[in-house]
Amino acid sequence: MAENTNLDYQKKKNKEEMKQQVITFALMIVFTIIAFAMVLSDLDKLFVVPILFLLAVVQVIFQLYYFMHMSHKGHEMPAFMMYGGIFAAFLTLLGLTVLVWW
Amino acid sequence: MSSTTMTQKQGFAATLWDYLTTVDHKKIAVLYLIGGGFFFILGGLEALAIRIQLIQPNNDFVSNGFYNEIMTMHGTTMIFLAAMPLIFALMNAVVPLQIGARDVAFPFLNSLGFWLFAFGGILLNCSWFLGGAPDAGWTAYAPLSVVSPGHGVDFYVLGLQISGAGTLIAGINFLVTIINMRAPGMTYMRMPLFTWTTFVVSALILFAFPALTIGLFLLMFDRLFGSGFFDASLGGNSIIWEHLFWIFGHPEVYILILPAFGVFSEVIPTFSKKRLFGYTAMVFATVLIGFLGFMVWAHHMFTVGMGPAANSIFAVATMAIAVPTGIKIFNWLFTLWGGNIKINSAMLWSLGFIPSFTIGGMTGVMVATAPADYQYHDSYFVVAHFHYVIVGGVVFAIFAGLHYWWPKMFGKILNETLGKITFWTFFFGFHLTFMIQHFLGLMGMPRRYAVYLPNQELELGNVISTIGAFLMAFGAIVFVINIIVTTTKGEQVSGDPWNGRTLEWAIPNPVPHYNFKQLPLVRGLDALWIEKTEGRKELAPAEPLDDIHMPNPSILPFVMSLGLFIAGFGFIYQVDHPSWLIVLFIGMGITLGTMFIRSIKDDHGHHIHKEDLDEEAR
Amino acid sequence: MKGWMGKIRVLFLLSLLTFILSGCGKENLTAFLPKGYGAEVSLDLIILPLVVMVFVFLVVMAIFVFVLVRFRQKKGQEDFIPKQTEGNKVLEVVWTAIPILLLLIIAVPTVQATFDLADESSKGDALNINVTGNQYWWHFNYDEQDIQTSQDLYIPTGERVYLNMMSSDVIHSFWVPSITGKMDTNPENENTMYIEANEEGVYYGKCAEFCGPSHSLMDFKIIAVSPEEFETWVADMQNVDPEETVAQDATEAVQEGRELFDEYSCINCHAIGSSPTAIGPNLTNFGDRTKVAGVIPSAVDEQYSKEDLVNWILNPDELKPGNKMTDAGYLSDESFGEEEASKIADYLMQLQPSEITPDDAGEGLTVEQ
Amino acid sequence: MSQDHTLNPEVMPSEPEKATLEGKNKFLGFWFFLGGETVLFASLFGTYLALQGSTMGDNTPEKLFGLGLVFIMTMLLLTSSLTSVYAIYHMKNNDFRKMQLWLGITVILGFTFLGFEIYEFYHYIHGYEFTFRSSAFGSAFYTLVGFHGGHVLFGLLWIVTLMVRNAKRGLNLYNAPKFYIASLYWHFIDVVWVFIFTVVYLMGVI
Ligand code: HEA
Ligand code: HEA
Ligand code: HEC
Ligand code: CUA
Ligand SMILES: [Cu+2]
Repeated sequence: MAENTNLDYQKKKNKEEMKQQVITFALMIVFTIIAFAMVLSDLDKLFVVPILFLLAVVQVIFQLYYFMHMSHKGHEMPAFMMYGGIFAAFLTLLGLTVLVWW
Repeated sequence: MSSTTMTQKQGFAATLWDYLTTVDHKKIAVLYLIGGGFFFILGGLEALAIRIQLIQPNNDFVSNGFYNEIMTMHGTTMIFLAAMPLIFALMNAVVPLQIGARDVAFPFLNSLGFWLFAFGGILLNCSWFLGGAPDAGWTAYAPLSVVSPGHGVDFYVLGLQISGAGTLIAGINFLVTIINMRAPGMTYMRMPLFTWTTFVVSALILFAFPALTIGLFLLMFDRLFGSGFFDASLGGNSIIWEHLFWIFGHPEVYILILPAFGVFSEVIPTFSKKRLFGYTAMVFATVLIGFLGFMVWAHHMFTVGMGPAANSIFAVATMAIAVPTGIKIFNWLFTLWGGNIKINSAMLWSLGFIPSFTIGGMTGVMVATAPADYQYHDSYFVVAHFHYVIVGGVVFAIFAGLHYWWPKMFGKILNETLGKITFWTFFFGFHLTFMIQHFLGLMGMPRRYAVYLPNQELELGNVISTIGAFLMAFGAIVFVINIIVTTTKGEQVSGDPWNGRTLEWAIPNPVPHYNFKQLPLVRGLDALWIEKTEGRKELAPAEPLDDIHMPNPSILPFVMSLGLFIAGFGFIYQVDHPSWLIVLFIGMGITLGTMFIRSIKDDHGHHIHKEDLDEEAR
Repeated sequence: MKGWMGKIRVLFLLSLLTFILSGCGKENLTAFLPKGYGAEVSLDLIILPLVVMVFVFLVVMAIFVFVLVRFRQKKGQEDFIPKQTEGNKVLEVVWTAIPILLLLIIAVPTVQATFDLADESSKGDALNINVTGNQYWWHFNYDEQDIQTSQDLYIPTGERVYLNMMSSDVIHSFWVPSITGKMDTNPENENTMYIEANEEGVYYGKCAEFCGPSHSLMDFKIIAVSPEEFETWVADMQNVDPEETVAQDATEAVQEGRELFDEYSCINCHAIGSSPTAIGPNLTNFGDRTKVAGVIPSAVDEQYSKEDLVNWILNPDELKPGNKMTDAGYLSDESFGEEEASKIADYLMQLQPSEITPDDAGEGLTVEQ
Repeated sequence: MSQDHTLNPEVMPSEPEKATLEGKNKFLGFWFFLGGETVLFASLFGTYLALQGSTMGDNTPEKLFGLGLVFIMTMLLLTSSLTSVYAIYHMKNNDFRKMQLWLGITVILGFTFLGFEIYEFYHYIHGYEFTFRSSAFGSAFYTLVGFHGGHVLFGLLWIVTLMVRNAKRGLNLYNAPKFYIASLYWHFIDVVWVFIFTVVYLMGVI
């Protein structure tokens, strides 16, 4: 049956994706090490904090898009609702950090 | 395998068991209706107690402390245990039918959602008998809610936590149902507006309730485990609660009103015999209201001292919501325009809604004007505003929706004469009660006052208000009578008594428990209407007749919720004596145990064979 | 802000005359008849949106009524199927655009007024008063003048007075509708607001944030007097010697009351003089108050009597459920009875250090009305 | 039974987690749940950020946090994320045994992480007398990190239950979605941890 060749093809595709994911993982480790190293070094706080944040965001994007496959098709609704959640989350954070101290 | 074949002539115990274990969205709708209806009456009686106490200055019908309990429970009950469940009743009854589905996406979770709500509500109300109800207002502002003596606020925290979990589950369920279970051809832009509003509201629930969940956790930790989130002496900050509460609380009011808009968007076209005017704009406005609803929460906090910049931003953002809401109002008016308007009870409520809600919305814009809100805030003006939108919007919609869908839910049309009596007394009483409160507020009457003082020229207004409340109560009682009369005397009607436009009217009465023998093929907006205009009576099937897969009933949701209910007492009383921890563990054990059982026991549901279909339908 | 808005206000007030006659609230309580700057600004922003809203409402109702009259089902027309209109782009743009315009008309003055009312530019030179909300009474500390008082807030008319507000327990809200809108007192952070009274008078204040069983009994007063009278008041208050609070020619009861006041540790919670009070109201000028504990007797225009005071001392919890004086030791002390209370009352009622009293706050609005 | 056949097809489809309607529903519903969890954790993070400075002069973040431990914990959790990706990879290739193996490794890593976290808390409580009740900062710290730890524990119990439950029966279209969403949950836990180590620990010490 055609199914079987399909399966082989699928396996190959999965394997390729796996490679990608390993690379993603390696990058995440590197980012983490950078983050820790930056904190241990005596760099200026105003400089470090945004970068730390950026690194965290990138890591999360990796997690979502590669590890959790949000890059695959069929994830339009999940992506939509995740962004909805992130939007609400952002407002919540803004409210609690900026407005609590008025 | 299936016990549902025998539903017709079963005894009381069997019926009870059937409802305890049901996963059928139509029966769950009935459960929500009963639960929500019960709490509406309870909340209404509390409202009457409030109004009796305020009928004259310095009244001592109830003590100050007891008044606070009644007032708190009135707000909490009405919002969480009456309005929302009644809306869920309509959504459960209607949405799967409107999109041409056999059931919701997660029937088991649907049942779990209901039982969590029910047990949460019962837990909350147990406080009456166990040393006093919560007395810190439905907003439970810290630190008052933290220092409030006794266990009242603990019941508030745990009751809402449990029923809130049920709401969240229901929200996710509707989202997935609407996305995945639509019949072939039912594209998003062909969905009826009630389905659309359900969809948007479910998203609001998903993003708003977690903030409440956390707020309640923090409050619980402060009260029961000695943490210092809201305790200034430990460096805590009570404004955090206000933010968390309103980040949830403002979307919550749109969670209430959007389905109401959905109901009117169904009723008005049906009885004007006209397609909804500006369907696309209506959908767009719904989404926009939902979106904007997240960005305005701090308008409840203008007097907290957030500073002029924040106050200005939130004031303007709040006003913006008037625009999409206005779009809706005008679209309804132009649906009526040029129509063939038939006025019956369902329509009366919908028509009564338009002026009432418009007034409420306008006072909304007025309170959004920050410098003016310094006067309005926490006065009876705000009480008037929100009852105008909630009663004039949500409660009217529930009445409209019940009149409209009663024949779908119960096969009978509610008595028209009684329906009209209810409407007119309730409508008149409603304006009598709340119109005058705008003036009371500006005349210097703050809200949540157990007594007001004599000689401040507040007497007359309060008397009028109380009279109005009793008119509303009269109307509500007539409605209860109506239900009884209709149930005992009413005649069965066909599946499409209103000459409806949407899919739910394509199903015969009584609705078979699998809804559609064959999933229908939807060819446009107002799917049934399209077929009717082309001379057909029903929709073309989208699939050949085949076995139908149905979920199995289960008692686990009930037990799971019962476990949390028991655990709730453990949480509350462990501060008094550590041995209550045992109760906590038993309760959590029951819940986790049932979750475990659910997880390891495969439940594949059952099939109704196509040969049995007609027999099953009875 | 002023100018044409002021004119609209006059118009509005005139048109409300009928309403006023039938009562738009107690004159020194209602927000409809502003006697202070904040309340005026608020009223402007009540009227302007109201005018807009009435306009919009009339439009909606016009369409509504027309539609119902014109398109209601007629006999024999039950089966008539009207045209199924989908929508109308032009109309939809119109009813999106016009509300946006109307809202802009409201939004601009809203933002202006919000900043105006939060203005703190003159705070440094102005009279600053620290306000503390307590369950269920208000404390006022004139830091610079070294004056402490409770319940009655004396201010001079015609100038901005800055209030720095905090709470000692739960959140309260300071509201004097005829002078200004409200501002919360929070336990962890100070809020600042200014008030300005245009006329002399006694204005009723309410606690507007839910704060417990006696939330509705947490009244206070603003006593606005002329700047000269205010000067006098300040001087008199500064002259108080906590040790010499009994007049030379005082009756025996008063003298004894003074001693009982110490004996039963009232002083633990109530200061007399300018030392800060911990738990209860400052009683320095208690004799000038019109009410005991802000609300007793509860009928608005009545002045308290000795009977009221004795009653309060004996049953504080009955009169103001949940108030903190309930914890006082003397209440469970067998030796404390009506007689003691009466003597203390005599003492407290003669604590009248200033010649300026609420009676000086102009005619018409005082308690003696 | 027809059930058996539809759930155990001869050839597993390439995305077994989404092959049935139940699977699709679970998949979508769970993603939405994660959307809600995002707001849940945002509320906790917001609270933490607001109260971060309320240490009442004692036991500040600088004084408490040791980066070495956090680094190890981070590595453990990141790695466990990769191992669970491996597990799903084998699921898609219909290799049940390998999937179980990688899930097993994930679980071990997870428990090690949890062990370190418990040690960390123990250390703060007994070494520094820094507790949930010490200050608003203490409350916020333990609540935020503890909520995450609770999620880890729940995830572990969930995955273990699935592994034990399905050990004998192998992979089918009924349990594939369950494994899949459990792995999603696990990744989400990692996402939250990324922010915890960044916001709480790293930003706390600089
Ligand atoms: C169903 C519930 C519901 C709804 C729909 C609304 C709708 C709105 N609400 Fe209301 N609100 C509540 C329930 C609701 N509210 C509750 C319960 C509280 C009190 C909570 C508590 O403290 O206990 C509250 C409190 C509240 C406050 C805080 C007041 C205070 O405490 O000081 C504010 C302030 O901005 C506000 C504003 C608004 C606005 C601008 C809208 C808008 O969405 C209204 C929009 C509608 C219209 C404007 C009418 C139709 C429009 C037109 C015809 C177009 C033309 C109009 C214009 C150009 C203006 N509301
Ligand atoms: C869904 C929401 C909802 C609904 C429907 C209502 C409905 C009503 N509410 Fe209220 N209300 C709130 C939500 C709601 N309310 C909230 C959130 C608050 C704020 C609480 C707080 O400050 O914390 C509040 C506060 C509030 C106050 C202010 C209290 C205060 O600040 O001190 C008042 C005062 O008049 C009031 C009155 C009423 C009245 C008269 C009704 C009426 O419409 C009720 C009409 C219904 C009935 C009267 C039912 C009667 C039925 C029967 C009698 C049946 C008998 C049946 C049998 C015998 C079978 N409500
Ligand atoms: C435990 C502290 C405490 C003690 C002791 C105490 N009081 Fe009080 N008192 C209060 C508090 C708190 C209030 C404010 C009550 C309220 O209005 O909520 C108060 C209010 C008053 C008032 C009204 C003040 C006003 O400004 O109107 C009077 C008068 C008074 N107390 C007299 C006394 C006398 C006399 C004694 C001793 C016999 C006494 N108090 C002992 C705490 C105390
Ligand atoms: Cu103080 Cu209400
Ligand atoms: Cu709001």
